[in-house]
Amino acid sequence: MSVVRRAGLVLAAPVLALVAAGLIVSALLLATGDDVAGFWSVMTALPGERAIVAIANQSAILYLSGVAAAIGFRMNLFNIGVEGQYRLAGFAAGAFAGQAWLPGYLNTVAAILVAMLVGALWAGIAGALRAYRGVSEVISTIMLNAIAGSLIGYFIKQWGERTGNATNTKAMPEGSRVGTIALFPESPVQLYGLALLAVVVGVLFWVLLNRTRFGFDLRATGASESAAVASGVDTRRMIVVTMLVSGAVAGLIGLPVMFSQSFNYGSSFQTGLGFTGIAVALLGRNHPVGIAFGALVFAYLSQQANLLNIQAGISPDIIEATQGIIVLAVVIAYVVVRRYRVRQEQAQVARQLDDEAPPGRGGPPAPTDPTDPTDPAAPAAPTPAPTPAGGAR
Amino acid sequence: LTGCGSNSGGGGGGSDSGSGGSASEDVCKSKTDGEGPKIGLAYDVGGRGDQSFNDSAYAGLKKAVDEIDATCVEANAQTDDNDTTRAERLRTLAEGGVNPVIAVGYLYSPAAAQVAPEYPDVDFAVIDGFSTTIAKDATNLADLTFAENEGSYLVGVAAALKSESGKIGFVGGVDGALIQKFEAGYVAGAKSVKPDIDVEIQYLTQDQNDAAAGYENPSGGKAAAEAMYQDGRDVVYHAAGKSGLGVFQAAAAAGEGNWAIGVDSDQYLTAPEDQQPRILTSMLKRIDTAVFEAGSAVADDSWKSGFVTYDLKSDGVGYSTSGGFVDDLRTQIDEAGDQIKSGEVTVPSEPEN
Amino acid sequence: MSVPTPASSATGARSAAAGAAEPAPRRGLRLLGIGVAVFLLLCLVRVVTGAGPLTSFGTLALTLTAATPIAMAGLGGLWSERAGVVNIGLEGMMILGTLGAGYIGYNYGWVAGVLGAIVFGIVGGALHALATVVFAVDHIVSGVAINIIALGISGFLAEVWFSALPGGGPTQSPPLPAVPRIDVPFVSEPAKALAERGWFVVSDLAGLVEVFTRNLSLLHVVGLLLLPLSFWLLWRTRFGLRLRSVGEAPAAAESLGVDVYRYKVVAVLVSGALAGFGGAMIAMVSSSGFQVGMSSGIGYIGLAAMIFGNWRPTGLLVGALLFGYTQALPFRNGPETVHALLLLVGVLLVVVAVVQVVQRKGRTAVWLGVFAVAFLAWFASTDVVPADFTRMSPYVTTLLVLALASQRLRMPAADGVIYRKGAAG
Amino acid sequence: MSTSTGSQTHPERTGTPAIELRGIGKRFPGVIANHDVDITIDSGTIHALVGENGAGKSTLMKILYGVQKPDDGTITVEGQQVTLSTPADAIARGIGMVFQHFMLADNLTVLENVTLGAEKLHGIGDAARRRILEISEQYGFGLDPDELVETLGVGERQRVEILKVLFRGARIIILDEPTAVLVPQEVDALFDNLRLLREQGNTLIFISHKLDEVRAVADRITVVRRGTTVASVDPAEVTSRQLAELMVGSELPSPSTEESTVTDRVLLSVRDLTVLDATGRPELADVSFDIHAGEVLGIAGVEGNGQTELVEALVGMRRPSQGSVHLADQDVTGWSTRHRRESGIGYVPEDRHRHGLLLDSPLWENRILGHQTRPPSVRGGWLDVRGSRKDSTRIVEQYDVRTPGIDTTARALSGGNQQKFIVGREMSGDPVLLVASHPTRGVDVGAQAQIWRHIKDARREGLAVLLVSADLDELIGLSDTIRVMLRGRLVGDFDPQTVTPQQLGSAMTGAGDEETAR
Ligand SMILES: Nc1ncnc2c1ncn2[C@@H]1O[C@H](COP(=O)(O)OP(=O)(O)OP(=O)(O)O)[C@@H](O)[C@H]1O
Ligand SMILES: Nc1ncnc2c1ncn2[C@@H]1O[C@H](COP(=O)(O)OP(=O)(O)OP(=O)(O)O)[C@@H](O)[C@H]1O
Ligand SMILES: [Mg+2]
Ligand SMILES: [Mg+2]
Repeated sequence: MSVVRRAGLVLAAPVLALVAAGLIVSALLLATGDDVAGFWSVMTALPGERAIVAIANQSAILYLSGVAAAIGFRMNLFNIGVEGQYRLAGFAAGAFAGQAWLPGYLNTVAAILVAMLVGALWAGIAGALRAYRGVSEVISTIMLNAIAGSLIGYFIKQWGERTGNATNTKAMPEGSRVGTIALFPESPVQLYGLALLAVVVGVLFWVLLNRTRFGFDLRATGASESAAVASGVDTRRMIVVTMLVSGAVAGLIGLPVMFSQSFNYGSSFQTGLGFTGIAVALLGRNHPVGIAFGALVFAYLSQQANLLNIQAGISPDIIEATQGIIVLAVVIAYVVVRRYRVRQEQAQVARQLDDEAPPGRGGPPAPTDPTDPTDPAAPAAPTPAPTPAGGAR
Repeated sequence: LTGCGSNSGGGGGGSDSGSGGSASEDVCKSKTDGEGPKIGLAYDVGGRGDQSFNDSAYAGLKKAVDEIDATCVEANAQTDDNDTTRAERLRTLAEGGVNPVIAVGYLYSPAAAQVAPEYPDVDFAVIDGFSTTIAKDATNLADLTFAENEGSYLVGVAAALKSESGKIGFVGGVDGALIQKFEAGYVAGAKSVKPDIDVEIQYLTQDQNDAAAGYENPSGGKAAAEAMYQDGRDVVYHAAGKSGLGVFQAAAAAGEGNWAIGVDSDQYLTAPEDQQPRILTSMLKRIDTAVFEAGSAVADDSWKSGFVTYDLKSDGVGYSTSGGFVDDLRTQIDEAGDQIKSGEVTVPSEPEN
Repeated sequence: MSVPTPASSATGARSAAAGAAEPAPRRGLRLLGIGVAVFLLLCLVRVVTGAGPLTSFGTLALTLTAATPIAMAGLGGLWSERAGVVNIGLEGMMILGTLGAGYIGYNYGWVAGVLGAIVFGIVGGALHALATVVFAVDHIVSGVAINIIALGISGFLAEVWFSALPGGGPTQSPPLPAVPRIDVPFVSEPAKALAERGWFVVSDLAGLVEVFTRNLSLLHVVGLLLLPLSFWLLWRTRFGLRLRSVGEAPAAAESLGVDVYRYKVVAVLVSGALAGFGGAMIAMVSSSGFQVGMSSGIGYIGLAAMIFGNWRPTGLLVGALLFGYTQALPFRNGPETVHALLLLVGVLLVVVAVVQVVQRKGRTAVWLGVFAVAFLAWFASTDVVPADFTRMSPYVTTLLVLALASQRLRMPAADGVIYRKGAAG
Repeated sequence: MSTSTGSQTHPERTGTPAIELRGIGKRFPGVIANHDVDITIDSGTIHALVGENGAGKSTLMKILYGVQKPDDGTITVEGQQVTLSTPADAIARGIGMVFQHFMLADNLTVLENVTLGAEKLHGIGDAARRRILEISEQYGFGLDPDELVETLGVGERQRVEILKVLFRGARIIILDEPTAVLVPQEVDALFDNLRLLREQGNTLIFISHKLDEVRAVADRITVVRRGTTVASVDPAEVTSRQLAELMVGSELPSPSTEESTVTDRVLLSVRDLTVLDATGRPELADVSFDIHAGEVLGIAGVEGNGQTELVEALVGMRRPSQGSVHLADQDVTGWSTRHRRESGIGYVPEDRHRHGLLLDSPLWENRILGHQTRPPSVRGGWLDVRGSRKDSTRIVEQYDVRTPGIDTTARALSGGNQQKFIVGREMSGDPVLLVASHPTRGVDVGAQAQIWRHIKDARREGLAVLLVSADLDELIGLSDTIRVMLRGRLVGDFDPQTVTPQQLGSAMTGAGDEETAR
């Protein structure tokens, strides 16, 4: 397959899916008598500077969430607990940073580590339960999500401080805050400093998966657990470690906003990212680059949802539906394209075999090494000349 | 105390809604030109139609449209908003040519504090907010806050007086500073009448970030209230947004002798017929007034920045009398109100422990 | 579940064989025995601690209200996964069910509303079937997408349908017509009287009787009947045999002339119908109107109950009841009743630990013992459980039960496996 | 011997032939599985189909059974031309098929497996149970209808498969390699059943790679090569060797022993190894043996007698409850699989798809599998992609793996080529011990010979090999010592120079003398 064709195939699925999703949504809007033209003019309007930055910010956050989920998915661990993990981790980091036990950026770095640690531990519970007690991580992470919410509520009621009607952790000192990066000098919205974590995590994720032994073990376990075991992978340990890593990455999700904007953990902490991350990871096929694409699509859509609501008077919920439709359309398109590719590949194998095998002779050749001691002398009986069977042809 | 009983419908002045109407047609869509201000309203999670908090804001909007010829633009919140998306929403409104921008709910405080300085020509207000503690110098930013504890004190008095069993209940949405104010006032009011009254407190969630479980959870509200009625508690006050609808359902099911108390707007007016006889009163939080006044202030150039508190004295909170179930108690309730107004009684704003 | 799970084969394999061999009647008897024993213990704890709500009508009624939608979602999962299709989209189908109940129920009455909810659920199921069976998409991906779509669509359509209605709004329907409730004459009243006496066992039993005879929603009756009906259909009929075979060994089924796709599609549609029916319960019984997001994860909990129940109707009912019960308790004088629950859990752990000792499973016994002591100590050293913690009890209990119970789960062998026609042989 | 062109010249036994296939063709993407197939199968005969791996036998039978639709050609069943689009159509015509791989649901009972799809006949209750017992008795199957299939051994499963077919009242029965997993005695029992069935007027079509068997039981043999029928012969008139050469179209190698390379350096020493199952029943009991450098120890046994457990215990995938394993001088009993493999144990698993390959990964990544801690594919914690690719290319060349390249996914390769790649991989890095489980199962003769050659080459270099195989000729041809496993114990010790397959067979079933002197 030529490079161009290969690239074409890679792009075919998403393009196909986006077109299909667009058609479905338009039909839906038509059916309910909504302003379809308005919908498209908002959705296709070029985002302004501010919106571009906002999309970048949101993409970075969703990317972190997507990677956190994908790490588990790559070895068939369905970690739906990213939600609880990042919230608990965000709370812990906010509380820690607010205490300002360490000076300046030391405090920041320590808080980030705290977040990763707490996220890892919370995910690790599910991992350990799975590895050592056989408890399905699907159940345990659902339960742990709910417990995390109550736990944070309890802690923050005990130790939080009130600002007006909100209750927050103590604001972190000025010196520990991470600034923003001005992508456009004029824009009041700027890139969160810690949004760069997404780039770092993305690169590390790629390297981990494709260039390290651990990553190989992880992928192998995901691709075939039995084969991984036979190759010497300790799956229990892998389950625990993978959940720990997944949780540690989850721990980072809440940090960009916290360190560049809110400076504490409080009532306005963004929730739901863990669940969106699952969709983003699946949309990106758990691939470091694919997830970036997925995060971008989701961020773009939710950015436009705001405008859609205000400018076209269409419920932003349609955007959520659109996101789901895109996920489904993309995976269907992928399946179709993949089948096509597998067929191509098998055809290639077959062609190769045909080319190699001397014409008129079936099956793989017998060993050819004449000096091979295992090759017995030719049988005495003459080889009968087989007559072609059947009258056909 | 005229403001409390009369004309206190969630629908405000010109509300044409029938017995159960809350949000019939959307005034912002139906009316596109007017002489008055163009008001931008950003709802809290739950949005228009919750028959309490957000609807009360909508009622003020409608009143402004009807009375000062205003026009309006609405924006909905999403459950996974963060400060940036909220700020972006306010900016989009501001750039759409509205003035003032009114954000419903304290969650908008940081966002408004950030956005207000960027648009000096637009006025911003946050219902229940604390934005001016963040952007201290902004002259175009106001926090419209309420003395919910004072209003709750009054319905607490009503509850204690009405209760025959000496056991009453409180169903709160999210267990946090805001709703605790309701709880504190309610308990104080009840105890002022019957010091040994038994008040059970139930919050639907401890999770501050789970507004849906707190304020959009009628089945939770129903379960909580049902338990209270079965336990012999005959008056239950809710401060739980839409979840309160479940409290009313439970009250209706519990039947004669059991009461529910509404919140924010006069919920008697929007309740279905079978529930109306069970709604003793409602704690009025005049968000409609606040919204209307913010609109008017822009129209006649009298914007006040900083904290604006709507309390009992200014008729910003109160109680409703629709249905006439508290008619016999009004003297005592109003007496309590007077004590608050005169400063004789200070209502706590945080629960005791 | 779903995704060919590492540990299910690593750790699950050893337990699977042990769990499967037991014949059905004996298993049923044993379950019944355990149920009775736990109930007796509960009565005892109630008397000892004086925590009346432990077995009160109110608690049990609320348990039923909470548990039936969970059980319906779980049953939906059971149907689908028995045919080999993992259905994480139950939540979405349930959401569609609530929407259907709201829209159809408001316009055409409660019967139509229930049917509408079922139809809406089936629409969700059809989408899942299309994606997983026809297009062979990964089951999890499809399910997650359906959940997102359903939530978005329900919000979008709610605004279109309900905004202008009196009592409705962009995120909620007007109040819906009530579903009839049943009172069994001559039973409910005496039971109520007896239940209020507070007699050991007698009153507790009366409370149990009362729940099923007084003010019982028709939908709950139907829902509970669907469990044995499903069991009968799946395990006692030809149709059920074929359906299960498709989840166990689709290639074998196809080689014997079973139309694998058709059974999978039917199963997923039934699954959607059940989830939709559960949605109707949420919208019309637990509450009396549709509300965006009112399913709030019950579909996931149902899935958890199904796994908990080892892909069996009885098991999932136990899971749903356990969850519903622990969810109901915090509403009933939570701090005290949940405190009393600590004693129950402690004693249960001791019992199980003793059983383990008898079976010579020393390490498990020690663990159980440690937990038992911890719970008993917690019980003895405090008077109440802080309100903040009571709401965690359903989640913590589920985790504890799963962590401490020996894992004998066995999912259908081809669950979550994508099957293509012509793969036989 | 005589060959005939199709069936026209063949005398028909009883009127209308049971099956006539004319001009059958079937193409898969890029592969012609069948073309111009013509077969006539007479009623009331046992007809055998032989051919290399991938020759198209199974495909042809699947076409006849309605699993796959032919692209060309016609099918005539008992004189009537038919279209079979699903197995249900074929079943309705009285055709039954026992597939190459078991088609059973483990978690269902025998009763459920048998009645599935044929519920209309006797329901799924007592009537069906009675019928199953009846058939079971008639053929001496000894099956309990209410037993879970997962608890059955391979032989019993095979009988369930046949019972399924009989239960449906099939008159034309296809058996695709039914003997691959059976021991000689079980094969004999099966053949008795087949003959009995034939006596009752049924028609049987039978596929096997074991040509002696084929000649023993078949009335007629058709040879398939490269997707088409090349000859139809009378079993009485051909030798196995001639048959085989018809299959491949050329001359053949076979395993043969050569001078011993056994040294007296003990490489693997196993003592009192015991492995228990979940219920505490021993799956492996007190197994002790030594393997020396340069020695191949063959393990014979009926499947399910502990060979799998032994292999997995040696590789570290199962924990023994008792006993010790020493590799050279080191006690490796408590070592993990990884640790063992690092110290030089190569492993050719029994089930290559489950344990040997990542089917959807490219070959060069499969090269890393099992060698995650060693050069050339891994250095430190890092993958060495270039090293791995280079070594994969070497394996592909050296082991004659037919593939377009090392970026091809393992799934795209045929079974034999997959197996060659695995053997090549396990031989790299100079292992000291090779644990090989059925290394040539389902592999065609050509590839088989290559694999044998590689094993022998390595043995000469001092490799110790534990060889588990169901192919007794392979065991006898390769091993220096053969031991027999029965119910988790090592029961016999044989010299491959002198032992016959029949002797091994009786030891494997516990029928013969337990000890045979060397
Ligand atoms: N489902 C399929 N898709 C694509 N190609 C296939 C498929 N099934 C079989 N083939 C191709 O058809 C050829 C014939 O396969 P078949 O299984 O009939 O061989 P066989 O003679 O039964 O071999 P064996 O002796 O190994 O069982 C295979 O080599 C393969 O190339
Ligand atoms: N289900 C399938 N889908 C696509 N291709 C298939 C399928 N089954 C087999 N093939 C093709 O058939 C070829 C291998 O067939 P098969 O596995 O029957 O070969 P084999 O030599 O008979 O192996 P084995 O001995 O393991 O049966 C491969 O080229 C593969 O592409
Ligand atoms: Mg084959
Ligand atoms: Mg075959």
